[in-house]
Amino acid sequence: MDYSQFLAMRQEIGVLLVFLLVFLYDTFMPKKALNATAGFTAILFSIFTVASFVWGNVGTVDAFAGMYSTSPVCSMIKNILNVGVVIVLIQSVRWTNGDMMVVRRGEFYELLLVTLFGMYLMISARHFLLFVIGLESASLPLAAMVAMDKNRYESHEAAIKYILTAVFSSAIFMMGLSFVYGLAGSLYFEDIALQLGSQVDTLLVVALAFVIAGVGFKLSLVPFHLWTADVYQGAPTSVTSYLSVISKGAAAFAFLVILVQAFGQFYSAAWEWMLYALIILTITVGNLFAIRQKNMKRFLAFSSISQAGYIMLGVVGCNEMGLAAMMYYILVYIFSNLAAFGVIGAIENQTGKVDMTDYNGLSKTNPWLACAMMLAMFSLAGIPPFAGFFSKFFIFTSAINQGSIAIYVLVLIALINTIASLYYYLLVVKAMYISPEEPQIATFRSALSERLGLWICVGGVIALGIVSFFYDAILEATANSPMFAFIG
Amino acid sequence: MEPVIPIIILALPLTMFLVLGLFGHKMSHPLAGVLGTAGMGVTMVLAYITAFTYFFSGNPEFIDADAHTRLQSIIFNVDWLAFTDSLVLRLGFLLDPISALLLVVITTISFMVHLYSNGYMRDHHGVWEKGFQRFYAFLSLFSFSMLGLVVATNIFQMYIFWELVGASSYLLIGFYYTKPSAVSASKKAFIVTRFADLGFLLGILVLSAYTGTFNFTDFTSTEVAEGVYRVSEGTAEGIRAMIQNSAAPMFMGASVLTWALVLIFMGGMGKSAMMPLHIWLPDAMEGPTPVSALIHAATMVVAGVYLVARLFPLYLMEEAALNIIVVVGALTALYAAMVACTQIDIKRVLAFSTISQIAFMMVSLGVARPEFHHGLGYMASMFHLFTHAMFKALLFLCAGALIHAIGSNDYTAMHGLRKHMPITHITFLIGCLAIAGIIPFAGFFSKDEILTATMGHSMLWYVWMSLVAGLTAFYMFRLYYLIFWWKEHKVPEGHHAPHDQPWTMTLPLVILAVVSCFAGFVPFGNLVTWNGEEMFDSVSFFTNFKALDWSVASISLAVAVVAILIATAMYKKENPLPAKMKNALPALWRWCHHRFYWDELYMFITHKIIFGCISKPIAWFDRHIVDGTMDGIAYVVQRSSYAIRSLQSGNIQRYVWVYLIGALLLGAVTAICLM
Amino acid sequence: MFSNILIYFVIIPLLMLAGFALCRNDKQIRAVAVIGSTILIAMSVWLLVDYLALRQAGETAEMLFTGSWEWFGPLNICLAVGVDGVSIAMILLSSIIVFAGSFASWKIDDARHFFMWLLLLSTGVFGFFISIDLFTMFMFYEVALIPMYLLIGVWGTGRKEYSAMKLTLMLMGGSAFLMLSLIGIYYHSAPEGGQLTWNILEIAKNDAISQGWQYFLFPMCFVGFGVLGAMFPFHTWSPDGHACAPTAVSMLHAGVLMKLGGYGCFRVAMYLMPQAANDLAWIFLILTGISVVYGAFSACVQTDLKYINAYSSVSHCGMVLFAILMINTTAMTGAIMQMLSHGLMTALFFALIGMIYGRTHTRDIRLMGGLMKIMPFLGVGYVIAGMASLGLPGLSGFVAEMTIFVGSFEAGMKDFLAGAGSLRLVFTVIACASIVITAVYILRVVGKLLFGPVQDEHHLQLTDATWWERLSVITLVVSVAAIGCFPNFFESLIKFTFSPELFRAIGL
Amino acid sequence: MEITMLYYLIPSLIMFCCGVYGFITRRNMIAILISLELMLNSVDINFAVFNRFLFPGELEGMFFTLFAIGIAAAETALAIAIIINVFRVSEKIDVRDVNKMKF
Repeated sequence: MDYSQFLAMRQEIGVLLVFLLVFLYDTFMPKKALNATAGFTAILFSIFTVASFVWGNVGTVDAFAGMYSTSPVCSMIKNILNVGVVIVLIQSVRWTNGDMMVVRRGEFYELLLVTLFGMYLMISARHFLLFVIGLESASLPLAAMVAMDKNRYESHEAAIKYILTAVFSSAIFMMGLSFVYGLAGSLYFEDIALQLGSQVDTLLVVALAFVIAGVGFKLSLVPFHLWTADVYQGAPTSVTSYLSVISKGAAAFAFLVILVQAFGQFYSAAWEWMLYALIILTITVGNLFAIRQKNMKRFLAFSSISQAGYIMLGVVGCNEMGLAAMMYYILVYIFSNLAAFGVIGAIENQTGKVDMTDYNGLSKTNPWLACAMMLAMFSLAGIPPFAGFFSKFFIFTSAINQGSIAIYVLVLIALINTIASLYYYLLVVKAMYISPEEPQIATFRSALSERLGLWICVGGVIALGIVSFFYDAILEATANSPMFAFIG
Repeated sequence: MEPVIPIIILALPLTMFLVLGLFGHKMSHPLAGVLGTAGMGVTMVLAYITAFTYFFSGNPEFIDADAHTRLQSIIFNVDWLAFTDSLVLRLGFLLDPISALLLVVITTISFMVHLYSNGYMRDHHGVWEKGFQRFYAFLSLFSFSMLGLVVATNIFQMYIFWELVGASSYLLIGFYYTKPSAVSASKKAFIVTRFADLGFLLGILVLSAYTGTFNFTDFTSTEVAEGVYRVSEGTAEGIRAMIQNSAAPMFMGASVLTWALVLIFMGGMGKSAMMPLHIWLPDAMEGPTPVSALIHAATMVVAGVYLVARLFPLYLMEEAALNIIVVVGALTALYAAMVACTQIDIKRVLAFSTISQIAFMMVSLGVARPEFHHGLGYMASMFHLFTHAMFKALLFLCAGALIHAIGSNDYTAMHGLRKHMPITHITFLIGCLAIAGIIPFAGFFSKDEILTATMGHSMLWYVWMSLVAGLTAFYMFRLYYLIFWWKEHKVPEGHHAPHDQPWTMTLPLVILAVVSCFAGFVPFGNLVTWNGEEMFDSVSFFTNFKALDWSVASISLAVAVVAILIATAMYKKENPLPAKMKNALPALWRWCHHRFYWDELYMFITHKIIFGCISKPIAWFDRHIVDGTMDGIAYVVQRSSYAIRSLQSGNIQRYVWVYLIGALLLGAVTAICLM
Repeated sequence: MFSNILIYFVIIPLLMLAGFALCRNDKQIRAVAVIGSTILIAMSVWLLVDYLALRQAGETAEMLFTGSWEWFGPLNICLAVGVDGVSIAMILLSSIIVFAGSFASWKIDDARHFFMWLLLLSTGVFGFFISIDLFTMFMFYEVALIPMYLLIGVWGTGRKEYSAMKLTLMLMGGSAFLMLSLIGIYYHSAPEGGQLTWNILEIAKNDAISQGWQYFLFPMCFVGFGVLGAMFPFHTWSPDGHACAPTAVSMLHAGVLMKLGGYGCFRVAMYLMPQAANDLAWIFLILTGISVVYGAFSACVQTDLKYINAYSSVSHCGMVLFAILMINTTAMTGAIMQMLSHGLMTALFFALIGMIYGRTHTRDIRLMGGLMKIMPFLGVGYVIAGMASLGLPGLSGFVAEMTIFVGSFEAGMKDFLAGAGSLRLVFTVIACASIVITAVYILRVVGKLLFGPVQDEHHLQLTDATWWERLSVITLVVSVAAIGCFPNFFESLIKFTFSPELFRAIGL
Repeated sequence: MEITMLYYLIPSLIMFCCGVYGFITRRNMIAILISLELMLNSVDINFAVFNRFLFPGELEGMFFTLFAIGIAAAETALAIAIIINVFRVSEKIDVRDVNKMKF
């Protein structure tokens, strides 16, 4: 066996290394030093992130007989996720330093890093066995993380909902896989594509539907999304923010990889239309639910559902442009959503309040927090000059590249939905800025880590769009990707 | 002619307006009055110089001495707004007989009114009227607009100033803006004329769209030299041919030219208060009396007549249009005269008399034909315009003096004033004689020529108009007697007896009275004719007198005298005869007194139909249907959000159930679609 | 990049924005606002003079001062700028209104944030007018829209939350259609195999949008911009929005922002898709023709000053779109003139209404009266604005409307004589009729509000305009009069824009 | 009688359906976990059967089965831990009572 193959996995190995160091730190350091676990992890991971940017890209390499594959695109999406994780880590410092978390501080970070590792595998897997391992290691530890808030009942309820539906979903997913295996005789993506030919039969369609359902669960596409809101609401805010951006970003990419690499030739025959239906449902239902939410975390859960629909628009285009637009969207979405969760977390940590009505008049008492929240909302709603506008515009542009009238209709529906989404994002702005009621939250100064996290997010929200470097870099990484060879 | 003086004629009033308007409130009252009056005086002198130069200099720009034909001369013409390459809106100065005539009339009356207002616009104790400076500013604005109107070189320039005179009329009628009646009168005047202007505008659009020009000279004249034109029927015929040869020469059974001319005439009807667009003029008497004299008697209201006269060669091309003018004019003349017989407010009587007299001019234009005495009707119309301006301004200014002295508009508060206000009495009497058409006062000659022209056209209209002339004499003398005779004047307790007004007010009366006595002798036939050709070979003071057709003149004179006698019998001394008359024909009296209920009809149309049946439903529709749809969409979204909330039931088993169904449906529907 | 003057129209508002953030008190904020907006006016005048000088020198390019800097290279998105007469007119209009608006909001609460949002809005407006790249144009368009929400929501009056939300959502609804059609245009911007582009000039030159696609994209584009241009039946945001907005915002919104709609229809929809514009004009002619009279009739029975003016804006802006659809040089010139004219006079109206409301605390005309006596300056200003609105010669409304009517009638006659139906002609006549209705509602307001006896004793104690209010009003009145008195200057400035390019495809 | 693939697949499918049915109808969370095990096991059978009958020369399916069993075990362990947590907090084991967060 050629052990140099492991070099291709250097990003995964990096994550494992960080995990190991954190684990060792948590296990062997004296109790006093454990207060610094959070900072230690954040710094360590930041170093890893930088290193990964510098040395992570090894070009297009297949390893382990093609089960694992990395390419500039894969390394780019991993780097993007790393950036998000850095922000999550920074934002979570205050929460993990709380009294309740004293004994579990280390666990949180270890679990988080394991899930990240799982997501890396999902991204790089070119074989369904590896993919399933990645998927499960990305979702099972999350259940434990969701349940981390031991004293809150909601946290447990969220965890039970998550674990049961997740296992159900993976059962369905694997059922689908078993059919695929029966039809193709292999679990390699490429082999599947080669073996299946272009003949579509009913069993394959059902298998495909099950596979889509399984991954759609991670992405929380409607109608596989029902766990999302409850889990987001119940989980600790840091976990929610992690769940909503990182896990979603990884799943979106993996989804695209599976669809185009394993089932690429059925694009126009089968799953193009499935995606249309799912996108329309996801965006619309997500928006409809978001409209009347009062709990901020639940509200953002539904907003993230509809955002997932927009992310999927990058998949239907099925070309490099779409891939780039999707990755860019994920990047921007990470910053915007984490800014929102950063504010929610800061306020929750200080006052324990998470209702929208609690935000009334926030601009008077905490103008900076309110401003950060407003920018996040504008960016999520796609208002220029914030990054969200650019990502939305590019994802629509890439979708329309496909050129059929149907895609125009699809994009039009998505665009009309942006009006509804603008409505509920503006509701938050309205509560903070316009509502005449007495402010519910007294003026306070948030922790340094929270402020740092917010500044990074706000900086990203403003700069990511206007500075074209980021988009160009992503597009460069995706250029000439061989991924779309099977799109017929 | 150098354009310097014409430019000053236009620029001076405009400057006065700006100066008085912007800085007036910082000036003392007398300064503003003197400034305004002096400015107008200078303008008047310059206008006289211009007119004199035009008529009598013999300059080849102005007269073709060999053909004894007066020419049209464009003094200057600057591009103001180029719609297209050919349709260019220019501001210019066209000097021809009628514009020269109007320059004189406008500046004269305007100056008189400026002068007169110095006295009128303050009370007996010498306290100035509030907004005195503003008043002068508006007067200047009006003078500017009116002058710009008459010297217009193209129909669009005329439209511009047409609008401007409308606006200044609005401002002046509403001068006493705290008085609700004045406000509503001004509003009414503006809106009614605006409605008429819509017709005018459409007429212009039609005409210009077919002919590709706005210029009057392109419609009616041929160029004889650079900037000098001669009225020619041939050009008008060319226009008619151009329209007839176009792809769509007819519209709804009438020729496009007729439509255009009638639409343009509609604008004239509005400004000149022809029935049924006359209703604003009686109400316009809410303005200060000098304003009524200037705008609503002498100048602005004849703009309609002027407009038709300006395009007269074109109107000649369409018999139908001229017939409409005659019918409208004749009906209006009779209607206004009948109503004037029953009004109590002296200004309203004068207002209706104005309507009636303008209708005379219209009829005269309508019946004018080149084949009858070189277009006598046209000349008569302009002649009447001139004389009427003088004596009607005189009458209004007299009325102003009376109102100023008495403090009321109703003759019931006057009676028997002849001893108290002798100068006013005499001048008013001269005015009455002039309008009644008694030789040798001004009105006699002009009216006589109108009747002659009418007779030349149709016997029916001749009889009709003679009757109206008789009515005119009757109601004017009715007014005269009721003001100055009827019974002794009773001075209310604690008031001074009425007396003649200060010289600033009396002097204009005297001047105008003198003019009214002699204006009839101006040899108009040699000055103003439809095509500029002189009517007489030589002229003297008695030219008009000599040219009288006595068969007509004696009849009209007789009619006037009889009418005056009847009025004398009825109104000289207090007697029950008028009341008996009124009771004998109650319905007629009531209809006349209520002006045939035109106002009520308009009220009904505007309030009930336009506001009630159009605006309100539209506003309702907008709020409830259009806006309601938008709100409705939001409502539906909100409702559907609630309707599907049970999907998120919180129950894990329901969740996976939905999940499973979703996955199966996704597969099944796709599979079915593929088969 | 920084050698191009146009860029500074975006940079200066942004600098002002930064300046507001640094200011320490209201005085400094006002100083920054005044200095900045004066610089903007100076720059627009400079631009105007420069432009005319270049034209005089025989420059015949469609757009001058062009520049293009790559932004998102792979998508060929550039920051492309360039102006022609129309854009310059709009830039001039915007800077005048920003200037007047700054003075009109002299004493606003929380001036720092107010001005920051206002200047963000202005940035969007200026950016929109200088852009010739569809992407940047659209971006600036949206930048201009969103500050409205907070400006109305925070500083507004009445049902401000509802109105602000409605306004924002409806306008964003329009821009949803717009975005789709712009992306569609991008994908058809070049012939098969050519380099796709967002640049308007290049798209027009390529002329590669097929007829079918034009039919598909044009209505969306026109409706998208038409919503902002208050086209029936998408106008209902306007009355509510204006009624609740603070003074300067109403001024800017009605004065400039609504012009974005007309400008966009002209610059994008008509210019890039002339074939569809010609063939589908009838649909929008009917809608805009309805707008014209409908708005005017609605205004007749309103009792709230701002509602009256908002409906009047519907009518006047309807006229803009109406004229653009005539596809006739004269009418289109008139449309641009009308944009200028309406922008200035409606800003004047809203400024005055705001000032009056600030004193009487009511906008219901039934509760006011005789204000002319109490506040003559504002009263005279209002009368002038009213006269401009009803088309008095010498003020801006007249020249604009007359140009539109002459042009439309010409276009209508052309259709009629060519046997192509009389729709244009009929609607021209209907639109002409609006001048009467306009007179009705304007005089109704003037009569009730300013004239007649004083309705409310308390009003007798009110004061006339302060110096900053006077300055604001005078600026606008002078501008209105300048256009009204020297129309040829503006007309020739605008007219050159209508190059044969625009009419080429439809054989005009 | 020759034992064909169907003889395995049909029971596997029935197992799967039973699992789904159990998940949806049982109220006890432990029972639900058992139902989930049924579903996962039916997947395992599928893989094994496909490998054995269709692609006898390879071991991909078998490996997958092995991994799937391992994953199922991990899932069960985690789920039971969380169920115990829930029980500790709310003293309930009925899945229908776990619905505080909804709509």
